[in-house]
Amino acid sequence: MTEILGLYNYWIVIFLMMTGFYIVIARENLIKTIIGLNIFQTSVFLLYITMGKVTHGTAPILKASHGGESHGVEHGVEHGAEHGHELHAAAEGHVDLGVDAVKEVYSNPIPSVLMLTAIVVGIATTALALALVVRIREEYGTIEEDEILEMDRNS
Amino acid sequence: MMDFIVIPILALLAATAVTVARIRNLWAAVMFTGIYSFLSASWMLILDAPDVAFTEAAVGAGITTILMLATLSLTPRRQRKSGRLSSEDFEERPSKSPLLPLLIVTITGCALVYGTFDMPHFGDPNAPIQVYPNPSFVEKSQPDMHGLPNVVTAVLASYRGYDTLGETAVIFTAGIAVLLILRKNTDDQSSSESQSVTGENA
Amino acid sequence: MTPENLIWVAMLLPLVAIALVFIVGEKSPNIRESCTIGISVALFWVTTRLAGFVFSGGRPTFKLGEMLPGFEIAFTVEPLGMLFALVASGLWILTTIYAIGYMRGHHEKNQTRFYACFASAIFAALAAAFAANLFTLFVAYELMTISTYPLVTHHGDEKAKKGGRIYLGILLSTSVAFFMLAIAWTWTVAGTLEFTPGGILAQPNIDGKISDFQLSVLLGLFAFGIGKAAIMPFHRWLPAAMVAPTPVSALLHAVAVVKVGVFSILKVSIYIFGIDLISETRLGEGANPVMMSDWLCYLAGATILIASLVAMTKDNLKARLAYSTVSQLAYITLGAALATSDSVIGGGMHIAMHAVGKITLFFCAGAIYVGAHKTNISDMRGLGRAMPLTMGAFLLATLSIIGLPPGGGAWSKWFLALGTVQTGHFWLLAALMVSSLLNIAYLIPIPIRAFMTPIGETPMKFKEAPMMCVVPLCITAVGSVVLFFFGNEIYDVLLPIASSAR
Amino acid sequence: MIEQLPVLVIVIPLMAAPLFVLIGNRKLVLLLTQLVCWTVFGITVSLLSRMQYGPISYELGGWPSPYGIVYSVDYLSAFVMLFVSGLAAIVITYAPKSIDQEVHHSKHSLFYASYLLCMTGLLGMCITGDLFNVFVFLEISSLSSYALISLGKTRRAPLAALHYLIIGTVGATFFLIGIGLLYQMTGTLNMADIASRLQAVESSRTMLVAFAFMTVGLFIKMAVFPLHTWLPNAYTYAPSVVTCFIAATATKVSVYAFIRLIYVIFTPQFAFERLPLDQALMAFSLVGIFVASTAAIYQTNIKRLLAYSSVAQIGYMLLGISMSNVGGLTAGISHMFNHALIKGGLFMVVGCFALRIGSLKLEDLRGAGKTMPLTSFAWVVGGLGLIGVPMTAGFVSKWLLLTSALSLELWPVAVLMLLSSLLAVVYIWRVVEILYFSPASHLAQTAKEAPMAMLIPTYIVIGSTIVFGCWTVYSAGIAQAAAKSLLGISQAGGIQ
Repeated sequence: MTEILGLYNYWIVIFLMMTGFYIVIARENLIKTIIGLNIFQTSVFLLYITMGKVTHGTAPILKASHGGESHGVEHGVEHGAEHGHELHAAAEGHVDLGVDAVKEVYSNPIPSVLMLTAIVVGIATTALALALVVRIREEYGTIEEDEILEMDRNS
Repeated sequence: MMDFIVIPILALLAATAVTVARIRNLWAAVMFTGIYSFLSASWMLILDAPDVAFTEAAVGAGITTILMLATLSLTPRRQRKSGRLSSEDFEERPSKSPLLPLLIVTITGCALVYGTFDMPHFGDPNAPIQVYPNPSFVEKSQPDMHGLPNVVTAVLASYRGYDTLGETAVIFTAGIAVLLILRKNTDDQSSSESQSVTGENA
Repeated sequence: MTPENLIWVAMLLPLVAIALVFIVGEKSPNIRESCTIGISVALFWVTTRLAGFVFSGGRPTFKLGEMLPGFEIAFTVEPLGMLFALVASGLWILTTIYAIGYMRGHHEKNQTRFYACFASAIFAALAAAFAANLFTLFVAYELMTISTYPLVTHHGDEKAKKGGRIYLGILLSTSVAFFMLAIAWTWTVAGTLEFTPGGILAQPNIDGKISDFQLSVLLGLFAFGIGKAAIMPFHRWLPAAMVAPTPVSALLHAVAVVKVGVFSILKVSIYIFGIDLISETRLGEGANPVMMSDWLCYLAGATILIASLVAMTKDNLKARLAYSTVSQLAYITLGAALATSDSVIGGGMHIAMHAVGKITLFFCAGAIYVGAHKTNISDMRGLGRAMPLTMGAFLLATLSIIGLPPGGGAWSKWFLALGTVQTGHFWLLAALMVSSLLNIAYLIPIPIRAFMTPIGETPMKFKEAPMMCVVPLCITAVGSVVLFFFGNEIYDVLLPIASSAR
Repeated sequence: MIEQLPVLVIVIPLMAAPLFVLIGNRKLVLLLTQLVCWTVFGITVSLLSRMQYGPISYELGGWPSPYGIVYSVDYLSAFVMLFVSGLAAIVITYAPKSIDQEVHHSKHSLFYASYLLCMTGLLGMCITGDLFNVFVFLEISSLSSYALISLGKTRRAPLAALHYLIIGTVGATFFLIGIGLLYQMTGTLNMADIASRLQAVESSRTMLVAFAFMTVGLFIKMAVFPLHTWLPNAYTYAPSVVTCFIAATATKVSVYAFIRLIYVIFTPQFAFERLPLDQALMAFSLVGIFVASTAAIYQTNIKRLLAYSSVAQIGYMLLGISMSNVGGLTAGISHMFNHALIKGGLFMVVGCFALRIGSLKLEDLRGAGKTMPLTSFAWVVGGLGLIGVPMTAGFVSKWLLLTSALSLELWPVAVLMLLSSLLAVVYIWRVVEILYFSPASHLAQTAKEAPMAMLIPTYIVIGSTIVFGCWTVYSAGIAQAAAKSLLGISQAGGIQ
């Protein structure tokens, strides 16, 4: 039972991914296939983001109240950068402050970071694919895959 | 409490995805894709990933939809027959059997579900991803990035800066690629071009 | 020059010939052909020098380098290889002279390609003859296949293409599927591929890395993998190759290519297995275990008889000679499989004896084709009057092939027969006898018929082929008789290969 | 400067590409592309030569390992980068005449920029030690190769590119899912770090699934039978130069990534002992070799013939990898290199035919041996290499594979492997006969010999297959060093 409670999010994401994947491999129409790719990829983003979540966490944006402390740290670092050997000490100094800062539970920022990149990759792929569709439409006058194959067979 | 929002969103997501899979009208499919992206973005927001959520809303629901609509306006709007959205739009195509893709998808899906059984549970604060590396990115980024409050931005610009560079390269590549694909051959080349049928294969 | 240097000089000469042939090209055929002749004479001189060292007990070695870790390209000259190299390089001179007469008399195309491929085949033959290990031998063997393919398909017509396909198909597939596997297997059990007197497989056999039965299988992989030895059922390529111009059939398909095959089999049985291992390994239980190579002996015996019988049915002279070659090659394989000192020496001798005899017969066939445009035996009635020199040479060479004194073949067959007796294979002895009778039956009628004028017809006028064709065939015919008187010397020269095994 | 070499490999071409778009002058851009490619080649040579002092680890931006991205250069990655950049350089040197004919002038500078980006992506996949970074570079190389393929002259080219895009993106997404699962179980993306943290969770089901997804993703990209469907069309309809480059390098880099996956991230114990992947791989590759080789025999287009042969050859590489001993891995790695040379060279020959004859149908190539003797001879030599005749590079890898199969007593594999190379004899020799021993077609009759500017690079590549067939210190030798370091055997160890 705990399994279901703990994992159902993943299962829904898997269902979404597989729906997208199905649209891709069902191969009805070129644009439909691209839409499928899009849904497939978007669902993968969801998979990653789901991983990063921590119960009762908040977005990894440090609260303004810590701004002052962070500011102090900043000085420490700059100071450390000027005198390399002091860097370590400065970092340690920060950890003390950091404990203060992470009293707040943050969700993991890394999946977000990765997915920002992945979203860009996704849109790039989509744009390229759509450009190809436009080209194919110019050449064949249709975007139905079986019609195109038919035309190629006859040519 | 949150579940009251989450569960409807998830249900809607699933419903939208299935609709896209079944619908035959391409305009409608594109619109539903936009909705799907938007719903995803909402869920991402709930999952504490506002940066991704905003990007997904802008890129996925916005730009992608626009691009697709633009493409559609250049290409036939219906997958096959014309007309308004109707029951006909959900017909199965007789020519292709959906069984094989369905089988593949089921197997892949089952494999993934099988894989989830050993995964840390949703939201588990003790998952490897949350406890490693130590100090965490949130903690480490503070001194390293001069206290930039948004850790995601900080990490993007620092530790994973080369991913960001790669991301830029991807966009650039796609830009060049689209230009290459869509640019018309402005002036006709010498006649040698017309007699060449390099790749032709009867 | 030191013998070591002679090795690489000998191998370099054909390569120089290839380069020269290509440089000169079609522009001046005379210079092109004189280059080839000049180099072939030089090569023969170098090999005779080398032979002096080797026959007096030297074993010069030359290492070219490591192709793969543990697999070297290296050359060591021992008497068997030396004999083979001598035969190949000596006959190259005569064949080149003959080829000039034949190719020009026939207005063949693509002569540059022809001479270049010819030289590369000689190169491959030398590399095989001098190979110090199985790996080098394999490389040379494959090189030989590739370089002779354009010669087989020389005419470029549909028939030539079909012949080429069978040729390349059988030779390449057997070598890749069986030979290469056998070599790799040998390497994995013995850890070396060096040709070693006494063999390299005895120790792994004692260590249990390869059982007696597996040894027999390995021998089979070698025997079938070396498709050039034309053991049935992998003999089809040899008749198929007869579409090539006659000089090619003469030198390559009577001497170089086929002899590389049987030479490799001899090498494998002497230096990889060791004749002791072959003769002493018995398979089967009970009072009468059989030799592990017994099946190969009987297969060779069967090949001898069947090929002779097939030869009798062929009316085309070159086809008949081709099947005769298949039969004669099996003698040498038999010598290797019997694995007694006399039989391997007999096999080694037969390489030289059969080479000289058979090349004469092919030369004659070509001369008849050039001079009288006849290819079928049934049309050759009375031809002896027109071409007495050619048919006379044919008769002399026939004696050698049959194994009748004063033909050189008499000695080799004698030693082979001794081998069958020593191992108690009396059935094989009988097969040899029957085969000799068959040889008489399919070869002797040709010259006899040629010298008899058919009743009621006017005798043909004297019209020999061009001198460039006739002179070489007379020389080789005389050579086949001369070899008879040097039987003892050849025996002595080859003795070390058998005694080193003991 | 020397310490910066690993990052320069990526940054130089990545920065050059936008510059090209700005310059726009196609002659200048061509020259610069060649310059950049050869520079990168020089860098990879010096990287490889530094391997004797041990692997290089370069922390980008100075951020330490689990946080930042690390570039790691070892024998294997340096070797793969070397031949990828080397072939990129030689192909672009060969390219101008062919591109002039096949790609419209107005697209040239964009074309070269894409070409560089494709190379960058491939090199990036090799050099990076970060899994997600592999994905990003994979996409860079894929996107640019989709664009390059779509530039083929016929209308089928865009369709082939789109199919490749769809299948390729599915593959990349599978890979991404795998990375995600792996990340979730270990909390890191650094390959070495994952490997060290994997022990704890190795037996989990999630790991199995992660491994399976990454494997399938890579199999799609390397066109393992039966996931190869995108490849024949993509290779056939792409411009000749693009086919040369992609056929020689792209699939090999995916094979490389697969080797890293098994031997660096997961362990061979995990892949081959917990999972029966070795048997599965062997079965897949053998079936693939036979089916694809047989398909190659029946092709009527020379490019498609070679494309199917490429699918078959991937099988030999996987066969070597699946043996998981030094010999097999050496064979697999050196076959990557040897096959890159051979297939690159053969496609360059095909490019020469395309330029002069204009058609690549076998029936139109009849008798080209007369009118284009040098080009045709290059085909023969390259073809012999593909068959694996001694003294050619192809023989070296096949021999290594054979001896290693026998040392593991994999008799059926050895026999089937040898039999399969007979199929290569058939499809190569079919073309040889058509070139030399057939009455000339009217297209071939009037064809001129290819220009020297194309023939010389072709002969350099084809000639190197002979050189590396006779002299293997720098091919099989390095492959062996790479295999040993992957298997954790000290370099001083004896020869297998």
